[in-house]
Amino acid sequence: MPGLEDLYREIILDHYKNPRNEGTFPTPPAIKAEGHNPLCGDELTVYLILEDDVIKDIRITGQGCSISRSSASLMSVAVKGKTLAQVDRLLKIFKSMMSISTNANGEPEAVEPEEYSERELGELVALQGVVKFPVRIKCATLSWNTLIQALEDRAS
Amino acid sequence: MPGLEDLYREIILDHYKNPRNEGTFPTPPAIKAEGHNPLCGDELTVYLILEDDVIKDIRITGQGCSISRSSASLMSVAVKGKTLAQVDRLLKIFKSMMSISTNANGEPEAVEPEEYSERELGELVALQGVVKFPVRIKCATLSWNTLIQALEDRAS
Amino acid sequence: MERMNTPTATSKPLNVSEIRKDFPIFTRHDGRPLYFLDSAASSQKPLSVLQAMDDYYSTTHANVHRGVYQLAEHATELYEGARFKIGRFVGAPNPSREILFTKNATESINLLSTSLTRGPLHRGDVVVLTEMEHHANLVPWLIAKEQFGIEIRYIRIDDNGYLILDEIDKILEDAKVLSVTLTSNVLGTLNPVAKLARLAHKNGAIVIGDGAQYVPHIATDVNELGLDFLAFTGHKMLGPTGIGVLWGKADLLEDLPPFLGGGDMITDVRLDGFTPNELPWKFEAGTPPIAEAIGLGAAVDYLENLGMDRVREHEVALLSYAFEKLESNFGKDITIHGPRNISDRSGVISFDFNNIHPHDISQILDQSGVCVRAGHHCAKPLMRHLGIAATARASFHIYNESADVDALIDALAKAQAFFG
Amino acid sequence: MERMNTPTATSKPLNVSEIRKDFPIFTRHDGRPLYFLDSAASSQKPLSVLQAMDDYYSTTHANVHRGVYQLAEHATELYEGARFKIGRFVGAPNPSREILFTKNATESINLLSTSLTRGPLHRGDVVVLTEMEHHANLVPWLIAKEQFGIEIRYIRIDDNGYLILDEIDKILEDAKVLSVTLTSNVLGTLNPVAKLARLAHKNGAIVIGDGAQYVPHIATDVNELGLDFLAFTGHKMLGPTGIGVLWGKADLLEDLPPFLGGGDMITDVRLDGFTPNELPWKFEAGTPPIAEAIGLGAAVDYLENLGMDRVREHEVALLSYAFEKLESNFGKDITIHGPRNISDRSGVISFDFNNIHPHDISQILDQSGVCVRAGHHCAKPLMRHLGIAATARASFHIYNESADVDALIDALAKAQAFFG
Ligand SMILES: Cc1ncc(COP(=O)(O)O)c(C=O)c1O
Ligand SMILES: Cc1ncc(COP(=O)(O)O)c(C=O)c1O
Repeated sequence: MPGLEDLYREIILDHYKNPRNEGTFPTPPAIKAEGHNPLCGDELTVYLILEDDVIKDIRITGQGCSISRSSASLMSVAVKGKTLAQVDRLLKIFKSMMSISTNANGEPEAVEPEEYSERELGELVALQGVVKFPVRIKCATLSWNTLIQALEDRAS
Repeated sequence: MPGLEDLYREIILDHYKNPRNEGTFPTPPAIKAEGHNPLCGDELTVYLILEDDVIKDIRITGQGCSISRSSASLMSVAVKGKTLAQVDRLLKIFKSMMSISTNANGEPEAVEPEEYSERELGELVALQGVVKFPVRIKCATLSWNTLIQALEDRAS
Repeated sequence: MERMNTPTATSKPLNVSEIRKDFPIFTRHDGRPLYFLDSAASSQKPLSVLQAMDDYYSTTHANVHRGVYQLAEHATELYEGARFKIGRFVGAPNPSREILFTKNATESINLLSTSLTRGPLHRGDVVVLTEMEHHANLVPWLIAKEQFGIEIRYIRIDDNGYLILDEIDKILEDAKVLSVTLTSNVLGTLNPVAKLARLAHKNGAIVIGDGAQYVPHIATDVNELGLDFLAFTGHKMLGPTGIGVLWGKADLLEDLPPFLGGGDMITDVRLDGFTPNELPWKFEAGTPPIAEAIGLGAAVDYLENLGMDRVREHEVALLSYAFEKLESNFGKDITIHGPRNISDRSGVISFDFNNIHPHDISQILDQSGVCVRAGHHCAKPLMRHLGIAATARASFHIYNESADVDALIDALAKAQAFFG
Repeated sequence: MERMNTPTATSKPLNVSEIRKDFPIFTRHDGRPLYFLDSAASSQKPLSVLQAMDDYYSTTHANVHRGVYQLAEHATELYEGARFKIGRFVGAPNPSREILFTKNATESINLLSTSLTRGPLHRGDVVVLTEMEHHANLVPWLIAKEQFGIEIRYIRIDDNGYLILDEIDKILEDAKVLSVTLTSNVLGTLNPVAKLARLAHKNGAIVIGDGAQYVPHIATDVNELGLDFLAFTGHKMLGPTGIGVLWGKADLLEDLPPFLGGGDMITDVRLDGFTPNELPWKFEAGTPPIAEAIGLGAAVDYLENLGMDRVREHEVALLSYAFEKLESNFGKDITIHGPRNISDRSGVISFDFNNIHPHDISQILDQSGVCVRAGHHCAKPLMRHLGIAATARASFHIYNESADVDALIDALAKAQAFFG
């Protein structure tokens, strides 16, 4: 049985207790999206300030468990200042780490984790242990899915 | 395990192969009712000529297994010439023998067989063995239920 | 269980250590201790239930109802015998006609919402529910609203988790249906169903009880409760998955149009129409859950053998013990939802703890072998009313003992230390 | 089985005496010989299926999907793993989204008839069925006709039990749905489903296959068959009662409104409405048949281990043997319904014998331990077409051998003597 320390790394507890980039932005200029985890009712709102193809700033509000809150906080740090292409790459790596990935039809499909360096992931690597607790994967990915939602809503 | 001879008494095979009172009557003067056994699709039509409260004559057509056909033939002999009160008594005895009886609401209910003499039943007693083969009870009672139906239709 | 106070105890308490031997999971699980406090989601099964099904499959299986040969006849007898037994267990006056087998309590309620809108209900008719219903007693009616156009009214709940009955006359006015849970799967509230049924009947409404969390734990009599229909589910009452039950008054069932179509529920089928079968088969389309009915029959035997009054006393005792322990250990750090009065509660305890998210609580408790549920418990409207997204919930059945509560307390202390 | 002629045999024949050892009923039944020739009604179960369910209940049971703790997580893995395995068994491209668990094949078809009329179908739309359908694929559509107003057209059958396809273009014209059995449970006819599907798709119709009698006996690939939906049932394919399956193309399922309402099939519930969940859970309301899915998974393992091609070859061989024996022993006294060509048939033989009523035949055969079904086999319109009320039907599965056929012949000879 995987131990609690696999799940609740120190970085995670830190981001949970001291979430970065918490709060809201007025919309506009920000864009936003709401996400929720039907399993537990957790809810999250992501606000993005985009300039050209760069995420200039991000804020997140909501309620959730330690994994979903810390993952949101970690994500906010990871994507701030990044181009959309960079975010896309990060997302792909993150999903690989969570051992969920999607096929051409957007359908979930288990795949081999692709190649990536830990350096690219940075602090996000702290969430690696979540994969041993499959029910919690949805907690870890909630903020990412909400981020994608915000970007897709804007595109359409 | 009850043996075949419990079910297929000689009288039964005789009535099966040589059904009494087979045929139809014009309606009117006859009244009639159709019955069927949803289990196997067997169908039966009972024709009655009533005078006052007496079944003056009866005919039966249809298709069915040896038990349903012979029971119909045996019934036709048993009720011909009887008053409705006598038929009612016969029906009650027959149902007791089949160990099915109904409560005040017309709902089926298993009851102790009530007192009756074999003499009253006459040849009908040949059907006694059917009760050891519960699936076949519906075959044995089809003609009786159709008879009741005919009498009830007339009443209403 | 020395420390329990059971004021209403009238009979010999359950011998839990003997009972636990009947449940293979407590010995066959992976070796770690198992403090299973999630019976409200699904109970464990005694060996006798598994054996009843195995025996059936190993000696008697054949499809029921249509076979003339003995094997099929015996299978039919076992299946119909289970129907009878299960009906008697809830006080059905005429079990062999009034007990319908479904796949779960959810299907039982969908059967009603569908057949009622195909039959007696008219567009715009009022169905009364409560704010504390499980999704199983909400979504079928929301579908009926969407597809057919019923109106839904809700009985609200107060801060202590009781139904607010001040305006009940107005709410029930002209109502055609009242469908209410006998006890909340989140708050534990035992609702005053007999009283509600009387009021609803005065208004001419039919009364449906959701007994999913009640029948497994408390002696149930549909007549005393004044119900017209009662839905419950096998897997929460020591029975197998894959089976639910709907009891209904024969005359009401008689008048209801069928639900699912297929074999067994007909007396005749033509290319242009069909004639429904008699009760209860009119509502059982296709091959029924034969082994599951037999398994549920064995579960009922097991419960009856213990005595449902003793089962209830046992759970009240555990509830008292747990309340006392939780409050004396954690004081203001814990908030237990629902009534304070134990005798108004069934054996579930939903709580907030130290603002630690229920997911995290459940995860940490699991590390000590303590299984509690975390989430919205399929009662999102109730969660919204409580102003929270989720709770942690511990729930009891006959195999639970004070050691389970003690383990819960210890594990909560660990969670407190971890996230504190 | 020396006398069998199996022209298409390509692999090692099944070792039936070994197989029979895996089925407890053949040793544990009441001691009399058991010639079980009624698998088309329901098959017997191998020990591995019973054990998979017992093991699950004894080590891993908890409700699925919502639990954070390991037990619930493992239960969910087993349940979802069974879904995947069963999907692969019928060639589903995306089993984890496209396989829905129901309670039986009947519910699978009711799900479709209900959700289709809530969604893409309009009043007056044409649904095409055949005259040889089981009630499970008739009554749901007759209810949809009554409740919603679809039009039903039938493909008729000829004197040899084949579908008449002369006017098929006209029948399928403007049709929105074609729902057809892959093989008749009475005649044994294997229908040209791939061809029908092509024609129906040309007309823009969606194609539903009733695989209840096919999937248990013949290697099934939904792509090769060209289906959009496939319904089948656990208990006829060595699995437990209480579980059915519906496979559907993901994009079609995606667009269908839900069927039953309740827990698990939602992402959100409000007092005034709800939001459905993702596939496949959108169609699984309430606690699913967890142990049953795991049992059906074990049944699929058992069948795959034998190899479905060998299963089919075995049944073709038995069919040939039975045809030969029945005709050489009884000549004109027996009439076998359906195609003469064995390769056009699945393993069921319905027959009239000497004008003896099927009930009487079945009763007398039972005396010798020979179990056959007697009745309308839930296909009353087909019976009407054949001009009879009932037939006797013998049907095969992997545990049947030539001794079963020999016992059938002997017992029929006794019936002939008795009623002759
Ligand atoms: C062709 C066919 N379709 C559907 C069914 C219904 O299966 P179930 O009773 O398991 O729903 C049957 C079984 O009797 C069948 O033979
Ligand atoms: C109050 C209540 N009603 C209905 C249900 C539904 O039971 P099932 O999932 O067996 O259909 C549940 C179980 O979760 C429940 O707690």
